[in-house]
Amino acid sequence: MEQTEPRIGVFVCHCGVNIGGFVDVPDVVEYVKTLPNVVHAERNLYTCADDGLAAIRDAIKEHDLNRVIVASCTPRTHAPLFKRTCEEAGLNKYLFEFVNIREHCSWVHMKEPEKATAKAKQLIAMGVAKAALLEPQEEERVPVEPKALVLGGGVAGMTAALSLANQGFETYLVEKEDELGGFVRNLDTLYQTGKDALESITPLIEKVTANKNIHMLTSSTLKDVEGYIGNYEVTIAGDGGETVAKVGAIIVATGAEEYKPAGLYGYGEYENVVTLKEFERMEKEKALPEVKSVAFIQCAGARGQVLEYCSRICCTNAIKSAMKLVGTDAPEAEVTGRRRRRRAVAAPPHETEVTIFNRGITTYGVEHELMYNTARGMGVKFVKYAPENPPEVSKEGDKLVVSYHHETLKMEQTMYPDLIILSTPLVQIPEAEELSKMLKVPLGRDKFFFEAHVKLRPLDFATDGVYLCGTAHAPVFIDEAIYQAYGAASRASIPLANGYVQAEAITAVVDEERCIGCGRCADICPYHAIELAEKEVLLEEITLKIRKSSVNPAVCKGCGTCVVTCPVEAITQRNFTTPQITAAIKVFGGVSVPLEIS
Amino acid sequence: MTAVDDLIRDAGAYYCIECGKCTTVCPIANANPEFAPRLIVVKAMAGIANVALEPDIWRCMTCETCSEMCPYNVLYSEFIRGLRAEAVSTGIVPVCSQHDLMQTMMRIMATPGIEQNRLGWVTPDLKIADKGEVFYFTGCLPQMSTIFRDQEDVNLLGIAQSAVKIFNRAGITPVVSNQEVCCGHDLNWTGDEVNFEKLMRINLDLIKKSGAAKVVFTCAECLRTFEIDYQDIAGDLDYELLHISEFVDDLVAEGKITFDGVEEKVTYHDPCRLGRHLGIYDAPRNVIGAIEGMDLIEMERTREKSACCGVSAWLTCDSIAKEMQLARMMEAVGTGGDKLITSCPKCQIHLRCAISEEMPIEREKADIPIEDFTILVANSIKAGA
Amino acid sequence: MEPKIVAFCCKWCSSAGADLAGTSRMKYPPNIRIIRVMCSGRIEPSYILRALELGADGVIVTGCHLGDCHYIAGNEQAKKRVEMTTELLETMGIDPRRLRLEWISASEGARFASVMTDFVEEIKELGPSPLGGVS
Amino acid sequence: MVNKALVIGAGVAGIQASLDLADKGIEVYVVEKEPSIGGRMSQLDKTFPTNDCSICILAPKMADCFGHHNINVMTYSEVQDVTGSAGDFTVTVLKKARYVDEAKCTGCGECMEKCPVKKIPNKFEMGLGFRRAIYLPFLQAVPRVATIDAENCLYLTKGKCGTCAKVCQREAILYDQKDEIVEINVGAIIVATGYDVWDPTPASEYGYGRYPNVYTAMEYERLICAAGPTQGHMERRSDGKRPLKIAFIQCVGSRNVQMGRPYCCSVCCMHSTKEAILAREHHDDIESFIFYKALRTFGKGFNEYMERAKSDYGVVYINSDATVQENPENQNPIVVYDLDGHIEKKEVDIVVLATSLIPRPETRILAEKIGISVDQFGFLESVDKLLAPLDTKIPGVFMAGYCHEPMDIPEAVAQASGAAARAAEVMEVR
Repeated sequence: MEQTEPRIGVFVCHCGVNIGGFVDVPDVVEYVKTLPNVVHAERNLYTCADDGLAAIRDAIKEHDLNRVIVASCTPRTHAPLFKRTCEEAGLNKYLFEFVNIREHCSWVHMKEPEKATAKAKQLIAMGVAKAALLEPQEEERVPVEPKALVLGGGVAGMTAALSLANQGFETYLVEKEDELGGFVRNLDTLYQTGKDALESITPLIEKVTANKNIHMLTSSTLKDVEGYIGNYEVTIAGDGGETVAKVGAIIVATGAEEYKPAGLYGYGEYENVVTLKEFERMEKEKALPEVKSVAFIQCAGARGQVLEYCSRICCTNAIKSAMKLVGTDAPEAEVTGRRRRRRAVAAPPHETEVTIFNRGITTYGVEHELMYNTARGMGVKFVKYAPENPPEVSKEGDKLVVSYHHETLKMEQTMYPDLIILSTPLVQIPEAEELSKMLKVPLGRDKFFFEAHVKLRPLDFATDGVYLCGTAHAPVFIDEAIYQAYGAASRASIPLANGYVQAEAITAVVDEERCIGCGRCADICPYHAIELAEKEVLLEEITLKIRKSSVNPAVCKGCGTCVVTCPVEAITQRNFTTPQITAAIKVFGGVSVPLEIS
Repeated sequence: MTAVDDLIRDAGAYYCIECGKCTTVCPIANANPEFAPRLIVVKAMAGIANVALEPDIWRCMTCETCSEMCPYNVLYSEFIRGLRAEAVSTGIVPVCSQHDLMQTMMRIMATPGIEQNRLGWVTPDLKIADKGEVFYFTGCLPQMSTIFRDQEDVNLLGIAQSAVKIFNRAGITPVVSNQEVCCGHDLNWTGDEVNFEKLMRINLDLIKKSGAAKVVFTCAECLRTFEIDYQDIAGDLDYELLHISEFVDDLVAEGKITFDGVEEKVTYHDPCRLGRHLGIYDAPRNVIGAIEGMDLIEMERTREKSACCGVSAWLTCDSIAKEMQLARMMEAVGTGGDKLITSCPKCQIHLRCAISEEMPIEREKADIPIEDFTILVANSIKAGA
Repeated sequence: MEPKIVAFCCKWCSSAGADLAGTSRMKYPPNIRIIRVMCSGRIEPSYILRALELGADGVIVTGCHLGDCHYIAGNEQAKKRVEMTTELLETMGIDPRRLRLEWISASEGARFASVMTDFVEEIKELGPSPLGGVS
Repeated sequence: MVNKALVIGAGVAGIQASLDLADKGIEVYVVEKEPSIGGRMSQLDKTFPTNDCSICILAPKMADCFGHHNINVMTYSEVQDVTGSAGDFTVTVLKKARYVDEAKCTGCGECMEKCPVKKIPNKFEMGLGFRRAIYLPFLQAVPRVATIDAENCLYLTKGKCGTCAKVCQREAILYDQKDEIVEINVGAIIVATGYDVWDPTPASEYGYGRYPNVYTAMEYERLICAAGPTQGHMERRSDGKRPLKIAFIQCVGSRNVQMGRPYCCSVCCMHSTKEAILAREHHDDIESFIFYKALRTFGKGFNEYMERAKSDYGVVYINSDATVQENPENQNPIVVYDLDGHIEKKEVDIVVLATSLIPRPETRILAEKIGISVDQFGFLESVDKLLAPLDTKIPGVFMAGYCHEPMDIPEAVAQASGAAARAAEVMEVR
């Protein structure tokens, strides 16, 4: 880039008395005028007021300024305003520099006006030094293919695809099984509807199937992914051969599966010890033997027993099944007597005894908790056990025995259930590991996909362009998977709707000539924005294959960590270059600038 | 299906989530760490042994502090009451204070064909009738006043006399019957359901014959027994059941009664049966508030969180009960009030009992006159109104 | 003696903390010159040495608390690099106390002020940098 | 078809929904009744299970939202009426007079320093701190514009004073400013009105309001926050002493049929765990005890967080509800609880109550105006709990966040994005 002679204009703000009351602003302005490259300096009562902004615009024209500095408050609130003003006057907004002499100076040194004035002078001088080295930047726009790929045809994937399709985006929906529906296909009924599981989601399946914007690829899997946000080329392998598609965004909705608790509570050893999902299957297929007494054991393999986490959904699901087994109607509240006297409202006696061994029932929120209350009223028994002292399952003759330590009563007890149902956690599917590598998105310690930020970016990956929903993220109920799916669709639709992605021009840039292809930058980049590509280089008439790194500006977030890692100064960060930063350091040290422009 | 299972259902103990809140608020548990209401329920739910045989079921005062605070509304006192009946049916004999005198007396009353002489307190100035709109249910006041004749500062007959005075002032001639028998409250709470029912039948027949549309009670226990226990067994009664405070509250609202002004500071003790069992908190306060110049100062433990007088159905009188009574009396003294008002004759008996010659503290720290609500009201009514 | 101190602050946490110290009018000595970067992970060890070479009596590097980095883990890189630089200073015979690393969040205005006050005090105790500075 | 959207409430859910829509070119009005956006999350000190500083991660989003060219932020405003149907709603918004010219005010704070009305309990600080009659609700408020509290301003109530106008160099004070009614036209509406903190005074067994050293969890958040009224120093209410023992009591007012709130608030087990961890991070001699009914660690990383609280921070969990008494000598709260079937009493320095988080009463009124339904507790109801969890019964009106059901921040954020997608489907932007 051609380096023009810097012509810097500096606007020092009084901010009423906020700066002016403690910093000698006229003195500062006189000083600033003596700084190299400064061709104009003025003071304003309020630079952010209309007249202050007009003064900037006028000065740019009048003095042919090619750099502007405002010394006032924090860039946090006012930088966008001043940048806009520069642009209005035809100046590239990256040629603007902000110096904070209010929060960082006048307000914290109110008792020492002379020192505050000296500090303000130096802070501005440092800013001037940096500004002299600023370069105009263009924010690169990378075009986006307005199509999406959704991985997984369960409720989450279907919902995400449907929402994208309804927003007008062509969407590929990839499902490894030959039918849509995912995990729900294994279930008997859903607690939310009280109805048959498959029947409950049939309207969704029908909508997806009928939608013209959705390309349904069942019995298919993702084979390969190339590219980055806006520009992925994906290869999907299916029965009918391979499909190659260009998509702008990818949603991971690959779901989860149930943990098989081999070796726990006689699972795999005794016949009538099953998992919750197996039990659902038995119910669905009407294959349930006649049972008089049933025991559920919660947290089988979870919360530290094998896996670390709580699987969120098992308590409600066990309760749902228990209520069905007990088979009485839910009791209704009844008030008798003319005063406030309330009679108890427990249901009448029932045939099947159900006991749920638990470590504290986790029915959060409204619906689940109300179900738990109803279940107790129906006579479902809840017995707490301590994690260090779980129930033991054995056999006496052909009878199953549960020996347990009642946690509240501190007593050893036994019961003889006909059936034992183990509530085991959801776990990641085995294909996830490979998928995570293919998409360059991480898995967490719990093996579930790991989002960009636990609190504020739950559906994004750190890698732009890839999004997440449903049980691929962590165990959730179907309704939760559905709102997450809508959310992931929303996140994915942003680049698709804009048709481009544009990043603030503070991204890292690789000087290919200097790059030695060591790959440290790519290793350290938290966003996978750096790629190492093999390039052919002609060296003394020999063609060499050398690795060179390149930063994808659509993915880079401008943290600058790679710049520091590079051992050969091959990477710079736009707007935060080493010469710019060291110029400021030099001014601080009292060296007049510019000394050197490397 | 065992009797205990039925009880679990009737009391809603199924809803227990073992949170222990009952224990934390239980006055007994607070004094005796060995006692925990939570354990009794959880044991019953776990089906371990027969909880009806646990001695702890007799120590509970059935004050319902726990039920009041139970997040899931488990009717703890109902559960305990049932367990006691179950215990008695297995042959257990409860040990009651006063050498079982009260219960024996009640069982005798349940015997048909005995002609009582219970109206000796009706002085000539009091107008009563055999039939009428309003039935005044006296309860055991005549018998109790005999039994506790030597106890200082307890005026039980005065309660009955005051009640009739109030009726008469309002232009009402109440039915007061010599055939009335004990409501059976104490039998019901010590597991004698058989004799309890006998007493109930006698009373219900009697009231029916009187033609009353309203039955008014000066005893919180009697009202609770009619309102809840009788109606549970006999179904809804077709007359209104009112505590005297509610009755007077209405009279005041209608302007049928006005009060003389009196400069007095009082505090009010909510009896368990009237308060937590029946939810009557406002009526007595409204009436006291209507007496000009009378200042009601609340104790810290009031209304739903009122302290228990320590004894119920003559079962639970022991050193813990005495401590609770003293603490309550000290709390009353602490208000700076001139007297303590209550609306349960038994609260009065039990609380006064604690103020004996031998006390672990200086007498003045716990000594405050106790007056029954009904007497307070009768004494404050404007003459000739 | 008035020490000269450079503070490198990340945009997201520590310079926001400095802003908050300002809005809360929390006093600290005027010896600090803030140089703002996007992330503490952008701060090169050479900047630190350069600042010392050019007359800084102390250099303080600040960033988001560990785990809070706006860029996932840039501050962990900063930590490694500052640790390395500290060791280097020690070897070079420059008191490593002249370099400090602190995590200051956007809500810790008071902490910003107290850390800066404390650092200035410490540098005062150490006296002028043996490097003297160019000016 | 109006390709604009209205978001009601600018907490983290409202902000996220607005940003999602605005980022893809849809113009958004976001109406917030407080003088600043940010909502409940801006009041929290840290967030579980990462212990991220709450305002640090939220403030950039607040700035993005306020500065976004497609977002029109209307603070100190309330929705008064909604008519029309999906694709074309007419919304009446009351812009309350803040008596300050938003365009002129720089938030410099000069006026707040000089305002003579000093001791108004600050709502943002849960009453633990004070503000003046002209104020910024908190230091990171967005917009950074002062507001005059008309009820307490001497000039507006008595015609005296006028100090703020005198000291304001920008002449931004407008005592004669009037409430304004603004009509806006939108295609879709997202309701994200959040929650209220239940005042536990009626549950007198916990002693709140009676014993000075009993706090609500939200008060505690402000107490330990570095930007809070005590600069994060843990000084207890009665004597300023630093606590050494803290008891946290869960489910205060919730999971309680008798109190009419049988639901679980979903976040309290975790926020108490967080608060106990933070206490230990402040001072490593602090002991924390958490009294719970059932410990619910159902979110991603929650169980691991709780285990860490036990092993690394010495947090003790006790399975019992509790009641609170007070030691009159030193005003230490005494926690009474049931330990394995016998009563125990533990004297601590402060008690923190995990009070119920309840739907705002205003949400019920708003729902009536829009014609959408609330459940018996006041949470907004879905038209189809399973397949359309974010849709209300009125097409074009969606919901997100705690006003819909109890949830934590990531769930609210996910729902906000979800509601944005549903709104975008109505818009047919493409």
